[in-house]
Amino acid sequence: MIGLIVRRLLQLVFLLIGISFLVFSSMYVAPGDPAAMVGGPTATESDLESIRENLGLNDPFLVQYGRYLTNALQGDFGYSYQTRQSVTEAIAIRIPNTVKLAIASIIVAIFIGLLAGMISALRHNSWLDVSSTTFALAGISIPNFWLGAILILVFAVTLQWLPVGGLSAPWYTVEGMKQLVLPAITLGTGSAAMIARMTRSSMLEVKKADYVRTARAKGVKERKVIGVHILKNALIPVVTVIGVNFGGLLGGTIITEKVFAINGVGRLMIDSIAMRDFPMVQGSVLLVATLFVVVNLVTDIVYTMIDPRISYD
Amino acid sequence: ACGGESASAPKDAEAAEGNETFTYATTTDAVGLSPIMTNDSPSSNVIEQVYEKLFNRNYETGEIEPELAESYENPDDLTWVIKLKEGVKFHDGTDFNAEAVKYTFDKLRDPATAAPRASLLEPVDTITVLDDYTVEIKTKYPYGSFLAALSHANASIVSPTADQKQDLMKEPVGTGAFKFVSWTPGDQVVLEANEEYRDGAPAIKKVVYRVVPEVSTAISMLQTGEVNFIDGLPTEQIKRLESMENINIEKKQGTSQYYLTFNHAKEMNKDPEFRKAVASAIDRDAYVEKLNGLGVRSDSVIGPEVFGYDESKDNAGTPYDLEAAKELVEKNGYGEKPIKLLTADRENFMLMAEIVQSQLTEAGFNVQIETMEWAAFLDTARAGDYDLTFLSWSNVTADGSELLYPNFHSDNAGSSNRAFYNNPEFDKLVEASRSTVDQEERLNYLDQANALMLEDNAVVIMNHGVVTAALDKNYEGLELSATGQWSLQNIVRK
Amino acid sequence: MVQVALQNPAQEKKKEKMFVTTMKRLLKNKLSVAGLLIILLIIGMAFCAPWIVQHQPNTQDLRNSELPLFSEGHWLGTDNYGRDVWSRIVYGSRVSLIVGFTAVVFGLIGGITLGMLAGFYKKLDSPIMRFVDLLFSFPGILLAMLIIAVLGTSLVNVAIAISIWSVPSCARIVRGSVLSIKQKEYIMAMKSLGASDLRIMAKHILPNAMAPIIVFATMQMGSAILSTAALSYLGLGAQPPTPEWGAMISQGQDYMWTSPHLTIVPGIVIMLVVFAFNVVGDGLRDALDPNMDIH
Amino acid sequence: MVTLSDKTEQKRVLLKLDHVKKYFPIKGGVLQRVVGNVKAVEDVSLELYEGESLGVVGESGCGKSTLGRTILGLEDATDGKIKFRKEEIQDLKRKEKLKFVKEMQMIFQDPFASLNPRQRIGDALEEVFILHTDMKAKERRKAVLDLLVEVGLKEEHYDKYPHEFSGGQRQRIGIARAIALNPSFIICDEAVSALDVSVQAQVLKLLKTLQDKYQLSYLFISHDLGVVRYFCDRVLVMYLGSTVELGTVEDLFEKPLHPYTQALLSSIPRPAVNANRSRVRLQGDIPNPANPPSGCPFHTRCPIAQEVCKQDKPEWSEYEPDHFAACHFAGTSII
Amino acid sequence: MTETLLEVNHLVTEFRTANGSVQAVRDVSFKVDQGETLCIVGESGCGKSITSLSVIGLLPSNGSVTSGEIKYEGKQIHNLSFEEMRKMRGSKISMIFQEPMTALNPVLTIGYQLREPLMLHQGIGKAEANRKGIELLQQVGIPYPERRMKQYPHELSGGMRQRVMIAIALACRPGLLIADEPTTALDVTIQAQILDLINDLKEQLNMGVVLITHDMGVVAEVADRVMVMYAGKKVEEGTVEEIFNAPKHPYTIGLLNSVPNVDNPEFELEPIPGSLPTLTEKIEGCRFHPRCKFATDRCRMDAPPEFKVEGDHTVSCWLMDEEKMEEKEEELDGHLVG
Ligand SMILES: Nc1ncnc2c1ncn2[C@@H]1O[C@H](COP(=O)(O)OP(=O)(O)OP(=O)(O)O)[C@@H](O)[C@H]1O
Ligand SMILES: Nc1ncnc2c1ncn2[C@@H]1O[C@H](COP(=O)(O)OP(=O)(O)OP(=O)(O)O)[C@@H](O)[C@H]1O
Ligand SMILES: [Mg+2]
Ligand SMILES: [Mg+2]
Repeated sequence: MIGLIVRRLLQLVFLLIGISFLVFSSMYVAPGDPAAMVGGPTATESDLESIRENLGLNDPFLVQYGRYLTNALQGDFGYSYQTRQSVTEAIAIRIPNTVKLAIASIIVAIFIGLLAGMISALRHNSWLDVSSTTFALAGISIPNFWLGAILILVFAVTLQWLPVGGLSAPWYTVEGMKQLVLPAITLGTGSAAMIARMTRSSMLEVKKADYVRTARAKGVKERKVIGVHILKNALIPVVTVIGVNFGGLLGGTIITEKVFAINGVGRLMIDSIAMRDFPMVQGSVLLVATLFVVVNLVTDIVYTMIDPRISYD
Repeated sequence: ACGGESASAPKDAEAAEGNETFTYATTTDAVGLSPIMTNDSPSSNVIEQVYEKLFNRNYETGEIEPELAESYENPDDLTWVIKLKEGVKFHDGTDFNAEAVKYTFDKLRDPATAAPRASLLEPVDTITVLDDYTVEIKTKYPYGSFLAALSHANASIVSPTADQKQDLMKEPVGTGAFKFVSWTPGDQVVLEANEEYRDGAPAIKKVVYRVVPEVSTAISMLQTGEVNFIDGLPTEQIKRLESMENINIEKKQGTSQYYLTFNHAKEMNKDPEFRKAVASAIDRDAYVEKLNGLGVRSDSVIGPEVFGYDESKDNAGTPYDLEAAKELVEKNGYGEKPIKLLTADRENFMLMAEIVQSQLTEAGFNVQIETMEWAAFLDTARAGDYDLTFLSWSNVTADGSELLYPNFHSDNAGSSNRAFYNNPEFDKLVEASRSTVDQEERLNYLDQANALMLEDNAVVIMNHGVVTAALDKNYEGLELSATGQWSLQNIVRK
Repeated sequence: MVQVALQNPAQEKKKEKMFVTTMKRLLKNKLSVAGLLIILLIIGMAFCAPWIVQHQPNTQDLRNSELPLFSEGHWLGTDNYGRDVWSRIVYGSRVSLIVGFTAVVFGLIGGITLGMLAGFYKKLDSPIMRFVDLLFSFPGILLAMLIIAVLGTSLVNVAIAISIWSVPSCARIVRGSVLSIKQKEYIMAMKSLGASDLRIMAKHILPNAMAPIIVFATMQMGSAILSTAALSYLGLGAQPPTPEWGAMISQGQDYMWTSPHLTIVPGIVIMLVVFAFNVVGDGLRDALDPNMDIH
Repeated sequence: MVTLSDKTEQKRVLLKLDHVKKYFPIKGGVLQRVVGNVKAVEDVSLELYEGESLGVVGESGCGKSTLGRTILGLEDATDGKIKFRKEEIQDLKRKEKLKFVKEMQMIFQDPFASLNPRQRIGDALEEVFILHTDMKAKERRKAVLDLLVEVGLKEEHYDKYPHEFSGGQRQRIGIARAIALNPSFIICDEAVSALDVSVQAQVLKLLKTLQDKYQLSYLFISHDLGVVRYFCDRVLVMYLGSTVELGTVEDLFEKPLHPYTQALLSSIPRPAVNANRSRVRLQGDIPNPANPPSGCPFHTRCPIAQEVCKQDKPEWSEYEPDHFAACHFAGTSII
Repeated sequence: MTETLLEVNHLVTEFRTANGSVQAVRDVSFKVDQGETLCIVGESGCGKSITSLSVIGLLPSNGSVTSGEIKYEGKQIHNLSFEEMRKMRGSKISMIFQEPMTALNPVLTIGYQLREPLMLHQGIGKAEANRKGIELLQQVGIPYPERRMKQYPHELSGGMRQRVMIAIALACRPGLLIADEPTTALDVTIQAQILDLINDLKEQLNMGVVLITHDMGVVAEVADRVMVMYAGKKVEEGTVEEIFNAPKHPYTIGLLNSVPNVDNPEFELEPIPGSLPTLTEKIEGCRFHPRCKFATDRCRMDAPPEFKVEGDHTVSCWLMDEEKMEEKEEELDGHLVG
């Protein structure tokens, strides 16, 4: 286990260097001058020149990247071109919101997904199965930018049950919970659908397994056959799906954060791409990638816990 | 079921707590809170409340009035002697005085600062402190729109002590009616009433600037009472806003303008008939109608709210005449070559692009739209990699010279003159308008320059802006200026 | 003599058989049938676009803008430029299908190549999969945004972005099947007959890895359409006035409160089409399942 | 039936293994370094004569298949020499190997997995000719049809897919593919294990017929001693990657030298009632090949193991003419 | 006189499939006494497993017993409710399966899986069940049983796992043990151990055992009585001596002649021609006739009834019909002795 963690973290470092290079070079070749974004439309050429000099944008690409990398490896992720704020600080402010949103969404997704998937598998080929499969597929097919808008229209504006946006209240307050509901549903629907599908197919698979027959031959009660023998095995592939989806959710926050006015990393990311704020883009992308890898690592660890056959090392 | 009631839960909770919070929603967060280091409207919306300038443009009349200044005089064309108000204190308790003015302006001008709006003081030669409350500023050449420059938000005076002690970008210290409380970047800025303000403390005690990137979300929040005030209402949402009962919509002619420009560096665009054909193919009336009252129709390059405007220019441009356009296109074969219509993917540019593309197509042109995100657009436009494009100018100084010089003077071609307009005669007029201190004369120069551009069909003015805001019916007293700036100082709850 | 008797017709028949049995199984699944019908309908719409609309999709009529549903001459109403929504939906199907298809095809080419090499050659496995991980740990939208930031906004670039973004999942799926097929004795048999690696990969592994690839491609088609819409929604896709469903939603959203159909109609269309591809993909997965092959 | 004496006269060595080893590395640790080896084939030396069937028996995981694959070059030998008709073949490149490929073929265990399910069997068989001959399409087709008849299938099977065949028929197709190029040597890796007994008998008969007709040599891997006794001339017994005994069927079945062979023979359920049921039962399980015991690999389960068996690995030596074994106490009966 | 434990009369089991319903077991009758081992032998797909699954009531969801009766200790059990049948399973009738690798739940400890039936059927607590479990493991010859209780199936070898399966099946001292090819996946040396174990336990517990196999060697080794099945039908049944020494049905004979004899180098194989029919194949008359060299028109027309040979030795073949019986018998004998 320790070996696995160490190995993954080592890989992570290389992964992050790869990603940072990719991001840095693509931002570098992308049209758009960071200085112009800082200077605004009125800036004269000499204004821009001094901004460029100030930000070190006149150095050759490799020098710039090398400088970035050296600093980053020492834990210094630089300062925003735009706000001159420390990138670490800027991200630290936003990350709780993104994480909160992602966790709430995955909880929604797991809850709905497992339930729908299990019902489907246990009532295979019944109308319940058909309708929950349809639901699952519809969930994957809904554009989430659209769903968010519709949810706001219905629940926030028309019915006024829930706030339109924001995520400033602490999550454990009623207000905070209310704020989370719509964005979590918007973001979680796709994953719920994916989890439901995986649960269904994996349970159907496991239902046919020999050891389930063994359990029945022992006279185990049906409830336990399903709850212990089938579910525990069926959950193994579901865990991977949950892991991958959780990673995906981090990306999905980009749109959700925009629609629901949530101050998170996803929005920081698109805003800083639009503003050509390289250090900020770098910082937020690296962060999301790190989270992604960490989530996958956690998935693997959970994996070893529910599946004794797997041991890394 | 009136507005007051629909403002549900959040409002009641606050009322119970007893602190009056006034919430404003902005789509973009402030870049920073120092007037020296920023140059964007979300930032200046905060800066305007926290800091003050030497002069201020009256929200109602548009006249320039002293703010931190007491009075000024011009001993000669190059010298400005400004007397300052006495007894004004910064929020940190230090005194506002001539040193502060010199400190602020020197810092703004210093190349090492790399201030984005350093150009405001570009004509300034020296700044001298004559006594505690008098400064003397000498310019390199007569500078006609100097007062306009000094009334710009970026010329706000900062507390030198605070600037040396802390980062004003994060913790601003000014002399304004509101004091800074906190800033959560990307989320909200909180201000509170400055109880010691020399004209009396504002009525609202707490102001929150919330970042709500989607306008429609912001409007929904306005509807539910989560937000009390938004500005820059988008045309698409006007109908919806008008149907909402709990808000008042305020509109006012503005200084901004939107126009189609040719890339004058391109061979094709040097043909006056081509420009004429394009201009006559564009039905600006139909377009302005589409703006639902959020645009003012005028051909004049210098808009009604801008210094240098003359009514006679309203209809001085090439009128819409589809048949004439078709004829010209037909005659000169303009339809053969594809035309690249570059546009940024924000605000009304897309609307203009779609409508203009459709109208030009109707006239027989072959126009392809190319949208770009803002950063790429600025780069591309500056590099001149387009045939036609839309540009806008918000003109915070409301001075015609500050419009014509950066945007169309050949000095700036390739930087802020993205149209690459190059007309020596025009250049001379603009220079004259800038270096004359006599305002009457300046008016004359500007009008001539304006006429020249219209004659040339240098640009096609799509519309002049309308400044808008939507305010919760429970409040009144918002001051809105033609430049789009506003003051919360006199807002009161009904 | 015998040869003549055994010539082509019989061969053709057999070749069809796989396809036919798969289709037969697919048609037993009611949801899949519904999905297939929707897809056929959309393809039909795309092909017959000029004949089934009365208005050009880009013709503006500023004075008749925002007409509601079932207006005269515009049964789905008009948008804020007075363009006919129905004709934009119909023409939009062309955009979605073409972009989706291109993206899927290029994604498959990249994914299959990488997955095949990684699965087949042990030495290449680790480097290729690390690279794939790298792509994978980018959130999809972000990757697309970066690519589009570099290449510029256009549907072609959207297709490129989506195909790059689908490479990692495709590569993983292909690698997985290659790894399991590689173990099969018929591969060993081909090796023992001295067949070259290329031949083994192309003639023996690829056709057998096709089932999951087909399923993936079908579903990916749905998600590519969804992603195209998402990117257009963010303003990174179709150039106006191209009728594109995502862009239609994004434009329509501004009128959500006054003319909700401008958002809801394209939203439902996207959902239906993506749903259709997913259902068919799901159905194909079952129909191609070798476990059902026994009987 | 060819008797032993006939064979000895014409003993011509076709294939010679000289200390052949095949190790599979085990990776582990943080950096996935090689931390050990599975010694799947440990130091095997033997000779295979022309026209004979050499049986290879042993328990699951003892390296039988690996041995076969290593001979064919499907796995690279870790060490040792493999000579086919006196030429060393273990290090040849694919191109150079093609001519030996024609001579050496393999029939696989799983009739369901050994044919490409997406390829018609006619195409599958033609592919052999495409790879190795310049035959025209017509000639190939003719050759394939002949082959089908040869292995007891019908010409109309040409256009069928594998799933349309029964297990026995598929195995016949596998055989057809193996004999297509007229090889002199065929490895049968559990070629009949997966078949039902009635069909198994048919296939065994077919293999015998072909052997007589084409003077084939077989390396016949099996865990069914009955089949080996019926089919083979000589038998090699393996245990945990090592060879423990080699001899003619008569010698090995009548006078087994190695205790493992004896135990194996006594464990076989005989399909006859009241057979002599005196038998030895081995205790315990087969050790993990990744971590084999020291000394004689069998000592952990051997009823007559002594201290020396734990220390030293016994020599592979010829105890009687053509009867090899590796045991410190070879010939001791354990019953 | 031993007691009859299980009695199956005219069992028919059908499956609903995409191509209509198919009969996997066609009118099969047999019985098992206490302390007796019945071997069901036959080639792949002949319905051995389905017969046994019908008995224990665990048919796949698309299968059902459509006619016939199953009695356990004289009581009909084929029509019991699911819950009643569940209570029988594990306590009265137990079953072990072919694949030791897949028959144990990979994510539960051996201990858990072993305690489960004990706690369920005997109503004892966990500690008590644990103690009994360890005893059981000891009984089936597993070293270090305490440690094994905490291990997971993948940590055990195939032989060990099959022993664990046996321990689980025998946990509640069932009257009847059904073993479906319990040794097919194992090596010979291990197979011998397991067969011995089943035999020993049978004697200790005086169980009835139904052992399913396709290996004639295994049959000869452990069976008291043998039932031979072909394509869903029982073709012959008798004591192990009768079947091996005086087989009557051409299929039984063919089967015996298809297995090479380890002890007899001179033995020549005599395969049965043709291949096994599939379930859906329509065969009129005797299901074996297409492969039978003695097939007559009668065989092609009508399915043969069951003929009694001697005692419990029954054969379903027209050859047994009086007039032909004698002459054919000689011919058949000749083949067998070979
Ligand atoms: N590619 C491989 N990588 C690692 N280990 C392997 C590989 N192939 C085989 N082994 C190991 O080598 C040993 C011998 O395997 P092999 O397949 O040759 O045995 P076998 O005698 O054919 O067994 P069986 O009777 O089960 O077919 C086994 O322990 C196996 O796990
Ligand atoms: N769920 C099912 N649906 C349809 N047919 C089935 C099903 N399960 C089994 N069968 C068929 O029933 C027949 C009898 O199967 P069964 O498993 O009893 O054979 P068997 O004698 O146990 O064979 P083996 O030796 O291979 O285990 C087979 O032809 C099989 O194809
Ligand atoms: Mg093997
Ligand atoms: Mg079975």
